[in-house]
Amino acid sequence: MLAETLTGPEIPWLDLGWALTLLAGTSLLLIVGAIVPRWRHGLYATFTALTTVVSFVFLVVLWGRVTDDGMASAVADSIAFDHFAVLSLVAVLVSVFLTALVTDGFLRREEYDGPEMYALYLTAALGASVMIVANDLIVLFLGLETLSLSLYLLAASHRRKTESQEAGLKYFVLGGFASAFFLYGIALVYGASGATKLPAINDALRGSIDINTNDALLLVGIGLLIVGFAFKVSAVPFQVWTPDVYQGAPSPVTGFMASAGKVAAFAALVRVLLVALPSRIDDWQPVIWALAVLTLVGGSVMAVVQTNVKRMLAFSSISHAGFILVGVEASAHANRTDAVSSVVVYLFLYSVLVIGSFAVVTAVSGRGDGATSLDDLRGLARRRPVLALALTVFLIAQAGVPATSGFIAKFGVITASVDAESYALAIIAMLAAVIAAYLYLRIMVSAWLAESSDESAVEIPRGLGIAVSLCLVFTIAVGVYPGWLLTLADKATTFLGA
Amino acid sequence: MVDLAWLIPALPLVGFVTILLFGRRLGDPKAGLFAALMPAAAFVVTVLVYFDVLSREAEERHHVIKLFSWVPVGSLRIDMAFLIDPLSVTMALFITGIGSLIHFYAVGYMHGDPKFSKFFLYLNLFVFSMLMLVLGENLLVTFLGWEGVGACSYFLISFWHTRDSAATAGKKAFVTNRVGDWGVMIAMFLAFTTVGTVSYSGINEAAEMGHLAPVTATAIAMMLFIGACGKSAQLPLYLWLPDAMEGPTPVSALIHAATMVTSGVFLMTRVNPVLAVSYDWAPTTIATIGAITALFAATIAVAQNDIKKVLAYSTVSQLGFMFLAVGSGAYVAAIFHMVTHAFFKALLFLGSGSVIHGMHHEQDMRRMGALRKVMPITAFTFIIGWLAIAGVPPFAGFWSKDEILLYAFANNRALYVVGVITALLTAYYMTRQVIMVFYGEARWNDHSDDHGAHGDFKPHESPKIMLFPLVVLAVLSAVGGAMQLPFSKSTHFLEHWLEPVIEFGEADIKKSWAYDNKWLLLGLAVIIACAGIAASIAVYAKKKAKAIEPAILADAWRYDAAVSSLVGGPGKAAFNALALFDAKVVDGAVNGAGIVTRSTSGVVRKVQTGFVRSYAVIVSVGVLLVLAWFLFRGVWA
Amino acid sequence: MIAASGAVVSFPALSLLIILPVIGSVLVALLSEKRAEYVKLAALLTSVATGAISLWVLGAYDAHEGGFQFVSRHPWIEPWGISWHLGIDGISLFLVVLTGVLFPLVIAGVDPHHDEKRYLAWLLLLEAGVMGSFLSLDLVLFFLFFEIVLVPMYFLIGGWGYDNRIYAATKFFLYTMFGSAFMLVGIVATALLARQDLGYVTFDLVTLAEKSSFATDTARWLFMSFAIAFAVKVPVFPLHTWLPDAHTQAPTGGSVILAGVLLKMGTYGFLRFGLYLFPEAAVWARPLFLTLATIGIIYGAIAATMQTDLKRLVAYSSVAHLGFIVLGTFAFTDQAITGSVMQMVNHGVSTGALFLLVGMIYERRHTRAIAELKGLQQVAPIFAAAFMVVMLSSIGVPGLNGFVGEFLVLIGSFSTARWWVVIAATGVILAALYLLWAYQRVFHGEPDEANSSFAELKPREGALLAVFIAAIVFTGLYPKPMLERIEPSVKKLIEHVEDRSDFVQPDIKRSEGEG
Amino acid sequence: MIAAAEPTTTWYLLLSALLFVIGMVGVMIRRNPLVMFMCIELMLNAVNLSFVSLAPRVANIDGQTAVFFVMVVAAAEVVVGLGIIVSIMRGRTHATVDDVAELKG
Repeated sequence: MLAETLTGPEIPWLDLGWALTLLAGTSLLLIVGAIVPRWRHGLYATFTALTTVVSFVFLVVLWGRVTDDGMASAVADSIAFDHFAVLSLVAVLVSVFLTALVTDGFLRREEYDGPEMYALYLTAALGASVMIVANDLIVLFLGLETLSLSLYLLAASHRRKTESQEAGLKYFVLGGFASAFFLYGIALVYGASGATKLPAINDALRGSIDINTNDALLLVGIGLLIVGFAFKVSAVPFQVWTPDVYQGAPSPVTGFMASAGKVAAFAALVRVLLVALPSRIDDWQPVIWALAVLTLVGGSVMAVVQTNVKRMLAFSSISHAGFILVGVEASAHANRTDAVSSVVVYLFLYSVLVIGSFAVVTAVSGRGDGATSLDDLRGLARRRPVLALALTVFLIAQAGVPATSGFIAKFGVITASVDAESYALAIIAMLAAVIAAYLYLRIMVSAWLAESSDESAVEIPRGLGIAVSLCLVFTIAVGVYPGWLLTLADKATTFLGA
Repeated sequence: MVDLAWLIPALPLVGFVTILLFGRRLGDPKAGLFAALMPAAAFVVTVLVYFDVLSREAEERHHVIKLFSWVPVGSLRIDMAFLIDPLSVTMALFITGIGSLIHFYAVGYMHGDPKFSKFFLYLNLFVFSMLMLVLGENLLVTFLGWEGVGACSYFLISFWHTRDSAATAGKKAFVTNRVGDWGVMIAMFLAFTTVGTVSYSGINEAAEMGHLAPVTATAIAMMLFIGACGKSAQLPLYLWLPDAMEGPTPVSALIHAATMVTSGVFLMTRVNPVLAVSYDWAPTTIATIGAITALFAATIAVAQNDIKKVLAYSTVSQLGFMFLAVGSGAYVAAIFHMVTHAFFKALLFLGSGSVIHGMHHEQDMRRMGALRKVMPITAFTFIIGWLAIAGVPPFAGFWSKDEILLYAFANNRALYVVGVITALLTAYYMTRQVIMVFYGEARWNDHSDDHGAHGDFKPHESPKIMLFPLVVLAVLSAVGGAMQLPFSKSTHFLEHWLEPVIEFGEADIKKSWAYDNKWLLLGLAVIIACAGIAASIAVYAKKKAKAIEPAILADAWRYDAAVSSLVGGPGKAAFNALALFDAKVVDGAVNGAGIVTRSTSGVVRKVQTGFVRSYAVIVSVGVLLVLAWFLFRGVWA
Repeated sequence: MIAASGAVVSFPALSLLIILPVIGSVLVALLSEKRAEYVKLAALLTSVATGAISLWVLGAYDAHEGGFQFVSRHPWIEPWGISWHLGIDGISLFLVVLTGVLFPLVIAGVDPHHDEKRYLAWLLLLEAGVMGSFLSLDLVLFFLFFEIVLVPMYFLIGGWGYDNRIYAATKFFLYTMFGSAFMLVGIVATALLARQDLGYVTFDLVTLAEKSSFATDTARWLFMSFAIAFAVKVPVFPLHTWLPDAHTQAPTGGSVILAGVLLKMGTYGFLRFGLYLFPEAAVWARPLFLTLATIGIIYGAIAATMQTDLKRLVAYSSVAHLGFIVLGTFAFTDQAITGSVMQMVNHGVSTGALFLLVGMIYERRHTRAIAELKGLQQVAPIFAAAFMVVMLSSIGVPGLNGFVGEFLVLIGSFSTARWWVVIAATGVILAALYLLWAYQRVFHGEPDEANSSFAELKPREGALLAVFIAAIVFTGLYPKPMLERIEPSVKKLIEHVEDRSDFVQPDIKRSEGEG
Repeated sequence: MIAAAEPTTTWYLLLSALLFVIGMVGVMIRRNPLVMFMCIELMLNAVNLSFVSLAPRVANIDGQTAVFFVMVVAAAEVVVGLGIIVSIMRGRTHATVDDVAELKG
């Protein structure tokens, strides 16, 4: 009896290899970075990239195992391995990889070259991964905090730039504020169901225990959980922090937030809702619906009058969150969990898009990372045609124009939503996309069509160049031939325990 | 020979293409002569065809020459085909005949004009289209010619387009004709949907066999008549014809007197069976409109001082006569008058052209007079034309006009009276014209100072090439009546010839009082004509009485003015209103949507105050909302 | 059954029609700015090659077979049941040929003011998009091309247009996107709802149209979702206001393409997707669209009459002309729909040529304001003559192409939509009014100082226009070759509609007793 | 009577809720970043209170264990938070959060 309680859970080290790699990478960066102060140019970035690659290899193995032996839970059921998780993890790694490449040149331009940011990327990635695989609300909370804390620091990491500082502070205060709600939600759900593990919660809610006494607790709990997530995915009206933080944070970091952060938050949201709370769909689905509509419309409408590219992209990321919520809403419908694949695909494709876009912004923003207004983009087509072209592709992809990955993403979500027969939402989403298109058009206008006096060359560091080209190729390749990705994603439709 | 009938329109087409390609190189006058040869050749062919047809039995005088299948879709099968029968041959004869004469005349008249070859380009194209119109086997081929002549008349009216009046007149002609074309198109649609074809034989036989319900027949007939009103310048669409005088005089003679304007009459004759089986009010309407137009135009002609305007209104009036005939079922008479009118009206126009030419483009009759001395041949031929139109026996106009009046009497006495009055007026104003132009004292000397350009200026006779057509036409006007003489059945040459075409629709007046007393009516007509002439001489030559030329007649009962002010006033305003509506309302809604979005955005962005604490507030509000929902569910569930 | 059939081809002609321009566009984009002549050459070659293939298709097309020919079908996005399914029939044949011929002409005949390289790259991309939309037999594939077209067109208007270009381009882009928003949802819904009948999800047009059936109300909703997109593209009143701006601001080449082929994507869509997929709903929607079409005809004409900008006038005339096409489409008779299809091509030729001419006027006088032009016929008679011919074709004078289509539409519609036709036919009067009035103001009269130096038609321009005028006259006098290729497909379509709805085409026979 | 006075779970829950709200309001009304920060900590600890008070009720120890994690997290937040606040307040002393509001609109 006692013995049993004392024996810890056994750990599937191999399956956790990807996480351990990230951890190891972080520590190495910090320790070696402390011992050997100046690394040769680009080594930090290369090292980080390599770490993600190794981690990726582990994931491939894991994918194979999940495919063969089916989904499994580990570490005393506190984490779950399923295709959905692995795919989302890959998305996170990809964003770290690309961001690292982008950051390299950026840091040297800003004369901040050093291991710190990379280490933070890795810890953030670790936190995100934990969120993704978390099968237990507490674990989820830990992941969330790890991610958030890293992001606070990343946001504030440009020490000379007051905006960066401000972003960090705002993000920190509001983030902490939101986490508190989230945590409170956990506590209440725990109180109502007596469990923190998602499947257990589900059993409890389905099960025989008399819910009624705890109904209020449970519902409020669910509400607060959703609030927590809504804040992380920056759904209206919990998006308030997003524009300021995205605009203030260093450009590569913004891209990272918009990708890895969103992936993790949405993955966790979907998992919690569908694994732990399916029995309460009728209660929370309308909320998701409302959030989706608000986010779609709010995001695109608010973007219309903006003049700062980073801020515009922030709002656009909000309306994208709305689109993903459409997918979530669809997956909430009875036996429509296959809609989940559309969510993960959207996250995957959007991550690449947004990093690509912010990479271009990084290049244009110039020394001091300040030149991010529409006017600073003027005549980009003259100064850097290829860069302008890349930006255009990323933008029209975000607008959902066919033959780009963005269309595939939107198409998937809309299909899911129509399949779930929530036509209204689908149409609202498409109309919101039209409004949002206006903002992309405005950016394109200043990049291509607006005359500019400023002919100063935009220099493109190697890493950034590579990253942009990778994103570009990916965006078009997936747009033209998305079959493989969809086939992968089709696996990611069921969760452990759901 | 009949099988070669396709040559008739082909030749002018060849002329058109040749001049299109080499016109400038041929130049003045070669281009003109070449162009004139084409209708002349066509005329020869037509004559041959005529004799060929004539040599056949009455029932075999109906030939279809199919060139190729033009618009075949589903049950609609329209061929590019010609119908060779007495009617079309008759038309072709005087179109090519008079056409070639006028071509030659024009070679002299247009001599020295910078756009000499272009003029003949259009002229040949016109002859081609006109022939398509009359030879067409179905409504669509006719319509091709119909619109073709419309376009050509547009080109030729605005030939001297640097004159704004000319440009405007051309546009006016085209647009007014389009109003008529609308009717023709609807008629075609009706024919197709009811009879399943637009070919004349199809439609007519359907009518003859009683497959055509009276209501449909009436609709088709009336729609075609709208078209006829447009082309043949009947009320209310006659407006464009007087303005059309802006064109060179040969054009006025060919298009706006002899040929094109009569195509309305031709069309109604073509489909006479349809008119025959339609409700009675249909022909009555046609006859009435014809009569009213005739009188209306005649009254106006009385007060005109422009030598061509007089003839223009007289043309409108004569066309009215023809429709009076059509409406009275007197198709033979209609065609008869059409031909004779073609003779003498062409003659008169060419004569006036010769005068204008000799007067250095002076058209105001008040500045003429006593011209018979300086241009004797012109004067002589003109006078023959005058006698013909005035209805003095034995000249052509007398016979044809009398035939019409005869049928009118049999059909509807009221209209007969109108016709007689018109005849009187015709004689009156034509005499007036002749006197003002050729007799009295020469008024061009005392005005010569106005002609600063040519100091002491002397009218002169026109060149031979212009005079010879005058002579030919004068002869025709004199003897043209011979083709249909009322003496006995056997002298009804034209009637026998046209029999196969019009027998179904032709009214039978053998039994009527009028037919028995036609000599009485004949005599009355003569008296009327003489009375008109006498009155005119009394007023204008002898100055016995003061001329009655009220201003209201001078400007055509202000009808034109009224219409123009309507179109230019309320009409234009309405159009502008719609254009404004489009810009402000329809497009305004679109831009409005954009503006609304922008302003909303501008308002909503204020939420982003930048103050952390207010953000916290917003988040909390959101939290409360979400919780409110869930608590509501909790209570409610 | 309009299933794949017809000629077996040695090489994938249709796929090439789409791919060649893309290759060309990439090629042009890669070539260096400095070698301008190569850039032009590459663009010209690819577009000419495309045109040649389209003509080859025209030649090899089997006139008696109404079904889809040259069909090429490969799986594309299997997980979603989307396939690369191309095919051509009488309805799309001439639009494809028109596209194939128009682009080389525009590339050869109209030079942009600057940045030729980019201009050509966008133009070729545009060609690929247009071709694709006319050839696709898969809903998603069609949507892909239908939507992708916006991007090059946006840049062409915005980059090479006139003073107010950005506004016009943006309006064009967003307005059209607004329409397609509904269509995308409609497309997806169609495929997913058809799953009940088919048992699997496919976006294949033929399969959906032939094998699936929808509940009446569902079909009507779906139809409307498509119809909105097409109505915007056509454009049907009152969704037309993007067109005058886009046309007026676009560079000459852009306007020609826009009027020539882009608008047809809407009218074509109605036929290919609206009627074919949802026959019953289309029948149900007839009164609405007949009315809107008729309004469009009169309204567009009146608006055109009052324009002060020559190009804008032509743009509004397009609204009127396309009204005829829509009228014919919804009249559901052999003649009417055949006429519509023909009119699509005719309008492309005539209005395309008109825009070319207006463009030339602008090149010479740097204004499009009618008030500033005067007496051009005096100084440039040949130019005026060319304008006159094109104008007459646009007015619909028999013997020129414009008439045949218009006439067929009207005579065909008369049996099923009598009173609409009676009103619509008055449009021909107005057409004469606004065009002749404009012509008088621009070409007649004595040229004033500014216009007296107006240059006569240059050989290159003449050659360019000659092609158009030849087409105008030929189709006007001998439309049979066109009609006999269009008709079988139209018949099939109407039969399809009759099978699946209570609509019956009135059967018009020549009354007997007729020699 | 006495039994009724026996504090039940509900009381603790209400207390924790009260504390949480206090913290929440604090964040909204206080300007000093440090105080706001403390308010957030207060919210976290309010949650901790409900954890421990709920644990016995649902008869397992997950609640108590959670508290430890939360404490750790809170500690981490202190480190990060103070770091940021210090770095931003360097230069401008006695600054309030309302002074850092360049990013807006």
